[in-house]
Amino acid sequence: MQRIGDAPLVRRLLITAAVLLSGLFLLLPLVAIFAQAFSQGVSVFWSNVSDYYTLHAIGLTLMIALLTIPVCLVFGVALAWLVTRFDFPGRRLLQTLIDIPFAVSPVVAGLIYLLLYGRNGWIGGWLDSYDIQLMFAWPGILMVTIFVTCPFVARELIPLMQAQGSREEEAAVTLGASGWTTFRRVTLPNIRWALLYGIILTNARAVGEFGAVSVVSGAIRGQTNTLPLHLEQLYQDYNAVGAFACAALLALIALLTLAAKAGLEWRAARREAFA
Amino acid sequence: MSIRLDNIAKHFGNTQALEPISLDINEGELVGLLGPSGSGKTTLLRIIAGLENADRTAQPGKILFGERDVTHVHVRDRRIGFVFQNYALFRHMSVYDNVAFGLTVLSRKHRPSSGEIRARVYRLLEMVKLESFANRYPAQLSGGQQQRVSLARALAVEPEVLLLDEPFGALDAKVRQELRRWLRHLHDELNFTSVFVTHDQEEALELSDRVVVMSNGRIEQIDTPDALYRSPANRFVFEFLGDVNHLEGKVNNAVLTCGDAHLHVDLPDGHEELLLRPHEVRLTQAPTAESHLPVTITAISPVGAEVRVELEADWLAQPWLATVRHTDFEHLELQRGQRLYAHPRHWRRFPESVSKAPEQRHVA
Amino acid sequence: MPLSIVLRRSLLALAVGATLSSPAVAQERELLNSSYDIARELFAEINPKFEAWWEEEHGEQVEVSQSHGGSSAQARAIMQGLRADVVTFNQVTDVNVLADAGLVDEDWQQALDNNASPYYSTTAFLVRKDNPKGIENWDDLVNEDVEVVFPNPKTSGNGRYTYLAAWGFADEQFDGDEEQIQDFMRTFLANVVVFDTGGRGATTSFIERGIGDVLISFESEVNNIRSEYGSDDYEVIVPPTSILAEFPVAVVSPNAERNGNTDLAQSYLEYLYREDTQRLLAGFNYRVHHEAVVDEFADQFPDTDLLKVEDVFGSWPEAMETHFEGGGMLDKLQRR
Amino acid sequence: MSQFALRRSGSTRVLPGFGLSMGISVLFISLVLLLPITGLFGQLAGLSLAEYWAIITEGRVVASYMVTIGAAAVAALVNAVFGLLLAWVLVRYEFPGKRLLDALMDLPFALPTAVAGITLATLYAGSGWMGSWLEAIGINVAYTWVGIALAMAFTSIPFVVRTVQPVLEDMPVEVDEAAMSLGATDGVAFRRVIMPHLWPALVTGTGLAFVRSLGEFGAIIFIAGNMPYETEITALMIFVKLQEYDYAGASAIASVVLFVSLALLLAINIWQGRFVRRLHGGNA
Repeated sequence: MQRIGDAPLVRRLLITAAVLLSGLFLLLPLVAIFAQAFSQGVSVFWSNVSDYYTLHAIGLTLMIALLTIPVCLVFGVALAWLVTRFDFPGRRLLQTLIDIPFAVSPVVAGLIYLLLYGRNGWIGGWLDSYDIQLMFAWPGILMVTIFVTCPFVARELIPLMQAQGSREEEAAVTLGASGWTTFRRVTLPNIRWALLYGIILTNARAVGEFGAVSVVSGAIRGQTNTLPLHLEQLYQDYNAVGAFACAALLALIALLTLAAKAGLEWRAARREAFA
Repeated sequence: MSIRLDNIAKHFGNTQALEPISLDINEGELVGLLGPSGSGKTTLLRIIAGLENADRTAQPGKILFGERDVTHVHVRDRRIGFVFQNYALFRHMSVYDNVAFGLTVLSRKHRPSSGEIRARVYRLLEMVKLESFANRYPAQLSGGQQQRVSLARALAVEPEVLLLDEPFGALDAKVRQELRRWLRHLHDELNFTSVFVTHDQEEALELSDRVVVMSNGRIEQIDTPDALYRSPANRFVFEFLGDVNHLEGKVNNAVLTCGDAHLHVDLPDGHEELLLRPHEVRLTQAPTAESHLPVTITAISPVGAEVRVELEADWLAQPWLATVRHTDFEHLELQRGQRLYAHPRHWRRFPESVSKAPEQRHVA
Repeated sequence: MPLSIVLRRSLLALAVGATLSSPAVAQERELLNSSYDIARELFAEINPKFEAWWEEEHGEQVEVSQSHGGSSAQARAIMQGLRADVVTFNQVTDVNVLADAGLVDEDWQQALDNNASPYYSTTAFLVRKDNPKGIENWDDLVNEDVEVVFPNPKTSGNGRYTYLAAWGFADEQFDGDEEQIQDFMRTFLANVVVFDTGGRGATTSFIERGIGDVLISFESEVNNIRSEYGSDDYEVIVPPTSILAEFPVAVVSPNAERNGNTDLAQSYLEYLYREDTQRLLAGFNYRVHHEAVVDEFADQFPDTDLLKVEDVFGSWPEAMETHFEGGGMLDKLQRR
Repeated sequence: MSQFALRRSGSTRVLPGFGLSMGISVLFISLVLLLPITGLFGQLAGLSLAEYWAIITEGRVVASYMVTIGAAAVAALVNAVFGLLLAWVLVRYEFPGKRLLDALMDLPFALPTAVAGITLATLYAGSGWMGSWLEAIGINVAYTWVGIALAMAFTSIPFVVRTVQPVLEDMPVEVDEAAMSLGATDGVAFRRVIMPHLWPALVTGTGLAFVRSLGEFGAIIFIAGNMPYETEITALMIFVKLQEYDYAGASAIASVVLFVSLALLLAINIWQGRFVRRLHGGNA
């Protein structure tokens, strides 16, 4: 079998160019992070990581991610089901609306939440009179994190569910399955890898969000400091090694994400090959 | 342009897709490659086209187009026309642009003027009766229309060899019939050498000057449709070319016995399997001295000029199929559940290939 | 205790894990100090000392938490609901903004000594080894071959002080001739090679990236940088004329009341004026008022003519309006 | 295929869950996405049209649009070429380390922007690994708009790769073969047959990369010199307005970015829909 661009020279040239450019452009920064983090030895790295405030930041960051995922999951599945299984006026608008978080600069995302839920905002002011504080506390961080991460699951599911069509679900319904059973037994097995991929992306973004969170967090060490914020503070405090130690932790989460994703894809490819 | 293949073999990984094959196709001939899926027919066609390379074996194979050795010539320089199974039309181009593509990619030196391209494309579109569809996109055409565009596209570069991969596979029966006749007509008119791949024996027999029957990467037989049908080289060819009824039993004193059925045959003692075509079965109300084959009618379906009758009996592992003319059908007053006697008009046996040939039964 | 805090603590405890004994859970009262970006190390020293002192005096365990950010961003956060009990800023205007919003008492500058500034500093230069460009005063910065680094006055209080100091110098030099002052300022601003958003960013540009001939920042900051990055490679130049940079502190009364921390907040700010705290501050290269400490550190702080914003520009609000607001003098000077 | 699915689902509501999924989706979109944006317009309501116009057309702000759009355009174009190359290599060729390269493509999505920012600044500053080398051949990256474009390109490259890749994967081998059998050389076949197929995906990916670049802040701010009129990005202008307690001004500039981004996204969606319809049959 021959394809266009299979000539050995072209092939070798393109592969070399791609590998070289990605190496310089994508891999080198990754290497630099770890090089900087360990530039003063493992013990310095370790003491930075095991610092109380760093541990607290890790805990908070993970908690926010853990709370964000189920919310985005429910929304993503509901929206994907809605726009791929039904036709109704406004379907395309709905699909564009979920892209808003992509279009909004993270700083602006933080700002709009602050304007609404801050003490001077009309909801925030009302809540304040009941002594409920959302901004500059973890609920605020959670809210903006949900805002910036909510499209990921839906965006993974929609193309897949569109391509699969609804024939299988219709078959299940004709066989007398209830809605929930249809979803659980027919839809879910078909979309689970995409779903997992969406979760992985959501998690990566939730863990790493900086711009939006920095606006609503208040950055109180040991209280509302997430790992990316903590990183920035360390960087500002001339503690480059500490900053890069945090960066290395975040990069490690990123790498785990990539590994999980590659694993999923590999599995999916293998299932296809044996199907 | 004649095509000559010499010692061509191909394997993918550990599977031998083609055993070393040699084949001569004469200039102006229309040859069908017939075989079940996995027989290597498509691979052979793609090797002729240059879409696959033959194995480089100790005795290197050769492909000659006329006198020209094209073994190592790239597909784009072989000057062939290739019609793909699913047409492979360029979806983003109009019908006109699809047909013109081959001409517009010629090097400046060989490229006809744009006026000439236009004229030639319209001539082709006229030929495939699609001149009014020039500005449509492939997605707006029916399957048969797409196939005709695909053919016009392949013919635009005036190839000396036209290769077609299951050209009518995805079309419905009526369109297929029409296109077949039309292709035959086109071939006779333009007089190029054509090779096409099919798994439909009817198509191969109807369309081809000669048919190459293939199985398991080997050529089983090359012959004209008539010769093929009349004198199949082996059991595989016989079975592949049409419906077959089997009669298996012990021969003793020139009588083949199978349960309560028996038939007089001129064969030595031993185990035998006889094969016969549906039209070689005659049905009567009573047995004869020669044959005593009691059967029961289980289904009757009139198909075209004849009536197909399905027969079952205790002594048959597989039901038989008999075809009778309408007059005979009326004469015998055939009905489902009726008990009759079958008489072979003619039968065959392929003793040498019993163990080798794959089991091929065509009941429908 | 507000619902949100209870929730926050229980969930955080959950998140951080039971193995990590969180002091926030164990203690009753917690004071939140909202401060400017570069004061993290400073308050990391002061707070434990205050906590120990308070326990000794009152037999009560308290915890002081810190929130750091750009001084303006911090003020904004408080207005939007960050429940800081006290502010320790590097700009008077940012406290004034809170006062305007009713979050700080109107007469906050009279509430504590020295205009409620327990310590102060000025703007100074950090140059590279042996001062190759011979930079001694502000007028050396407008030479053609000098590359200047300081943070963006639009986003940084630190940068604003630098701008005002340069203006103040020019004002004296040209005897108030507006046209000459503006020419001077225009050249000065044109010599800036990087406008980082904050003081620490500017430091990184100057030190780590090796950009520019001179970094302008607080005197305290340039001294800290020099000791951090090697006294052999850099020199500190304190110009003969510069600006008085006050570091104002105030109690955010509504928040302190709500948190039941009014006494604690007041004591915390007063604690900054105590002799040992002042010594600690001087150790961080801040200028202080406590006489014994001033004498002790006399060598460290050269005599400088410190201009007051109020004297040169009338008042802080006036300076802000004329120079830094959208369409103000800064925009005019940078326009092309 | 997808058209088919859409058409089917349109005819009747055979499947359950319309009300529930509609309820969840609309509630979520209203509360999480739309309600906060009303806050933005609430701020804008305090401005007269003339004031609004004055803020968004102020010289320095306009200069920041130019810088942002220019750098984002350069980044998007570079990504279009680079992303196409990567997608092509990843789909069409087998080579050792391919899976690794494939996984690496998602790094910019997975890596927090702040981490990307400080890392790129460290690498490409005159004293960094890349910067010192580039400076030797006369290219300054950090603190110039090249740095801005670089940071934008870094954060948005996956958009191009990941939108082009599946389309390239789905392209049947017969398309290549048909072009070759008709005598087209690699170059001609790529330009006239493959590119038109990839075009919608490439434009979509590049468009998404462009939109993402317009809003990027965290990764850029460390490497941009932030010089007025030269290397100030629009996100920084919003940040500056915030520093000045000028919420209305910040909201005004933010609204411009928001409108432009949303308009671009909508345009991409509509354009892509048209293109896909043509390829899959206009009557569907």
